[in-house]
Amino acid sequence: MEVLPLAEAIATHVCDGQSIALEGFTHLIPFAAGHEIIRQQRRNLHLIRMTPDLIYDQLIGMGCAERLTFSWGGNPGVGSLHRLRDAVERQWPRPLALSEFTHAQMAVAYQAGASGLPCGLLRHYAGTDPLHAPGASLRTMHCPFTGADLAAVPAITPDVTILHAQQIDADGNVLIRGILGAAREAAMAARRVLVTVEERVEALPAEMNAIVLPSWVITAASIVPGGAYPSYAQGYYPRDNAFYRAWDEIARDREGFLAWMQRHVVGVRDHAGLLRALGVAA
Amino acid sequence: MEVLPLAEAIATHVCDGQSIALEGFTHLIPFAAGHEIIRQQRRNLHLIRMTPDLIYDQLIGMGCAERLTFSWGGNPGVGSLHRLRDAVERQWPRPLALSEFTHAQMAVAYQAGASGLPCGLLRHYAGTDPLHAPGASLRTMHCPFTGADLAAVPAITPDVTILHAQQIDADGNVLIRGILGAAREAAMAARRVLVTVEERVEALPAEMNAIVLPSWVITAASIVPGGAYPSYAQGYYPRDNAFYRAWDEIARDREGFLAWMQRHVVGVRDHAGLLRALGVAA
Amino acid sequence: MSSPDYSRDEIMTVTAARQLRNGAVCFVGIGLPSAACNLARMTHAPDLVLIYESGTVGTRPVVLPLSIGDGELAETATCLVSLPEIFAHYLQRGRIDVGFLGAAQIDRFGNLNSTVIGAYAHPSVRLPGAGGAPEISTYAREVLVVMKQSPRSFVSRLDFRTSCGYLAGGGERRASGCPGGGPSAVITDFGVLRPHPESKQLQLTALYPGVSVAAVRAATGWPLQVADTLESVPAPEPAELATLRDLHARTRIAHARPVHINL
Amino acid sequence: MSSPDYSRDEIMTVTAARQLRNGAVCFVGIGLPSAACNLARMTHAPDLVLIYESGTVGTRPVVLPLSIGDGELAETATCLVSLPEIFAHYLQRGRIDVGFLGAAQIDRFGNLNSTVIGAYAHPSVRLPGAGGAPEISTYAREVLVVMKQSPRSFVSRLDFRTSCGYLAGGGERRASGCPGGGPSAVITDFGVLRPHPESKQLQLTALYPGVSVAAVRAATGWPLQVADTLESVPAPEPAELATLRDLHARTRIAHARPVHINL
Repeated sequence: MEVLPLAEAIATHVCDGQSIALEGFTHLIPFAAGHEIIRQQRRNLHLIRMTPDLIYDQLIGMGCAERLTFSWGGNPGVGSLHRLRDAVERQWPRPLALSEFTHAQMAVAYQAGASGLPCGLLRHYAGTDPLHAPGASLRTMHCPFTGADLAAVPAITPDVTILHAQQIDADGNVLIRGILGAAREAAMAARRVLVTVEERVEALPAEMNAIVLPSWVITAASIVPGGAYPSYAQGYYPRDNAFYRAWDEIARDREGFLAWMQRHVVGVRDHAGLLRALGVAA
Repeated sequence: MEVLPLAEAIATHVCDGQSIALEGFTHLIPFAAGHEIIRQQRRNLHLIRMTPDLIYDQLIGMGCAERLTFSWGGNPGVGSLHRLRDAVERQWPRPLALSEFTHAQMAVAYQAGASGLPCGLLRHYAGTDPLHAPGASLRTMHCPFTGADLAAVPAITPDVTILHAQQIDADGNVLIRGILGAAREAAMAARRVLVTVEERVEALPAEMNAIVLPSWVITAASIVPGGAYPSYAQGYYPRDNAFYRAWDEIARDREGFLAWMQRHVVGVRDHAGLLRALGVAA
Repeated sequence: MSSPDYSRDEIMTVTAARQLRNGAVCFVGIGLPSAACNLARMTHAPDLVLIYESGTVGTRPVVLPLSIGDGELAETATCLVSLPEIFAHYLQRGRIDVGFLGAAQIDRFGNLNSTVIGAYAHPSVRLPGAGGAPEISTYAREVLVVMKQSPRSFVSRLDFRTSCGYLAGGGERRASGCPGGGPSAVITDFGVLRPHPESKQLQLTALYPGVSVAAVRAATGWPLQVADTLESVPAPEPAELATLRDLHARTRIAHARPVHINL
Repeated sequence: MSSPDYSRDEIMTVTAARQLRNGAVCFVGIGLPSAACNLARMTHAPDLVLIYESGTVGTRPVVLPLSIGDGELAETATCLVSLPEIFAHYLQRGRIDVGFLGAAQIDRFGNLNSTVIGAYAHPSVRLPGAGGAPEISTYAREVLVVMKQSPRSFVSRLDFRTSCGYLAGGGERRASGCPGGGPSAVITDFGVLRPHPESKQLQLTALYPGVSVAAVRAATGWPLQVADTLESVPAPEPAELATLRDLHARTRIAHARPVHINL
């Protein structure tokens, strides 16, 4: 594990054509890292995330992605992700291939990856189409003991998983507090793990059973206060629900979206620049 | 969830012939509950535990068990479990059928049970005998995506899982702190869950990501201070390593074992009686 | 008749909330289901156990979450578990009494579409997709659906079947091996539909005050059957309305609060 | 030659400890492996990452645990994970550099038995069984074995193969699909055995001071081969011995401390 400026971490470890998972379920979404990927103009990425959320709407709209693996692609509580829809419905700015799962399937796929297994199991459920949706590639298996139908999901093993977390200690261990989603599994499944954190502390204030990623499973870490904004970091700042609502209008048409991205992401130096441009940080 | 005296909880919920798992990996082993099962003379039990430890040595030696599902049957750091050995090697006091796994296999079997799956997966490992040991009943499967060999383990779904934990709150939620083993999976896999706890508190002092079993997954709970002794309860009392060493001599021959059990378990009213008889509690 | 002192949304939410018995373990979808579940918890069902797919178990939010994983849910939960765990140990394991869903389309057998309008490969509208819905509809002992009713949403044929109701009806769901019981009620902005005991076809069983059967039929994309006994849903009680409006008011204020980050 | 100022156990533990490079991630078995790993951490390898199968990751105990899950391990760990997780996410996933094992029997190809002496169905001695050993031997990049050497433990044929070494030798382990590298050294109370690069048969590569090849051969249940270059293991340094003896002394005191419980 090495501590690097975020721009350097992305420059070193994220390459065109990779499969990358920016995880964090609603909570701790690594927006700063995603924006840096946009600034560095990565292309042909296979983006993996249970809930693409605004960050993948932005990556997709900026033309970084060629495939999306996901399980729920909306703006939570608000409506559509317009850039995702534009890519799927009208191939703008480029076609986007989809690998679509349910949350439960994708959780099992990450778990399988984290466990070194080529696939994971779910009980087979008849009568729903996702099993047969193009790209989802589930297979039916049979329990060798009971004969019961099971559904197998192929493991997800991202080239790079990127997480945001609260704290890193002097030894490089990282504390995650609050809603986890499948972040831990996505990290353990990946070939490389990048982490952005709110702050560096001498020692983690971690309870015995706290969620800590040991330094030696992490490839590189960057200190990025506010790095999950407009998502949130439990104990640091809340989710900016007003921004999530506002995004619906910002992203609705291509020109407005591009102008916003130019002004707040591409045209600023780093995440602090975005936070200042939005008036979120002084 | 109802809070019951331990004797009543065992009388109500543990029956002859059931499969029961007293879990807790070295830590939080529910000794008091196991002793109450001995006092109530349950018979033909299918005992399930990764590490049978002293508590199953005692249950086996007292003739409660007809089958043992396990993955490591020694006195940790000391040597043999003499009562387990006597049952396997010389069928005393009665024959004991074995279902033997590795830790990893048994962990996956509990996980499958906790997940409502009939079986779980491991990567297939060639060249070790446990796959073929009588009773272990693993089967080879093939990954439908990669063709790789996989090993399937049948789910473990105990009739009753019994855990010891630190605290229960006014609503019946239970806090486990420290080494977990597969306790949580064993509980979620079971039809009924009994818990003994060190103490009852108004509200759990639980961090957000603490390990808590919600009251509604628990069938009954009993307040039993010292209930894990001679195992331990993190934050309450340490493992009595001297007792674990002493057990080697106590359990070495049948008469000495029976006399000890009569004096300390069968002949006392409850767990407090045992702790006083041993001079551990005043 | 004077216009009622409550909105269609409000009576729909109140009616949905009333379906929940105290003590039930409920897997909550976002949006109207979340409002209904929390209203129930704040009124007649204080011991309702609410689980959101973000892994928040037994959560008791004071304001409604906008997303399925707002910090409020974590702060007020009995415990937090990972997402793999909530789906495996709680839902797939069969520990959920009631699943609460919305969707873009529903058919007469309670099957749901939240994936696409049009063909999957070339959709006219790409919807968010499955999320937790397929497993909720498969494993919950009972499913409640809340949806506004219109010919575009209550359709004779789904464009995509994301989540199963009673499949083609009759005993087909049970025969398919789905362990959960299927949708027991669909609460709309007109009234309540429930499956016929035999055919499992949704039929109108209750109407809101002032709503006509003809109006419901006009809002349904298939020939809607009406139950032998058609009940009238009691109007929202003042206490229910007050609680719901307070909840929404608190929520609006909380969601508008500016976020400040110290760099 | 005067008798050495250290015991056989001590030079075995010190020699085992020396095999561990600083920074390695090590999955530790209980007993002598645990002493060796902690000695290494307290001497030349302060950043050694010790993982016990109880789920304690990066633990730094001040006294040795008697069991694999003493409270001391939890209190000094970087993090605790569940047992399913430690075996799946760490071991099976291939994140372990070194596995450290003991056993009751070993054969010339480093295969291990910790299950039974005699037939499985009618054993003369029922041993504890597999525990974590089969997966450690399968997945760790490298395995170190520590065992006292005698014709009863270093056998020509195992009664049961609990954990794989090189199977029947040569390329068989690799061909079987075992991802880990297999045993790289067997540290005994006589010296060190390592697999021949081609045949993978264990051969004597190093002797402790004052130990003869003949003595090692007499303690081995198969015709033991000796490496072309036979090294001499340096005697334990005073600092190593002092650290090890302090560790054992602290441990004895801690394990004898009476437990008191307040009812």
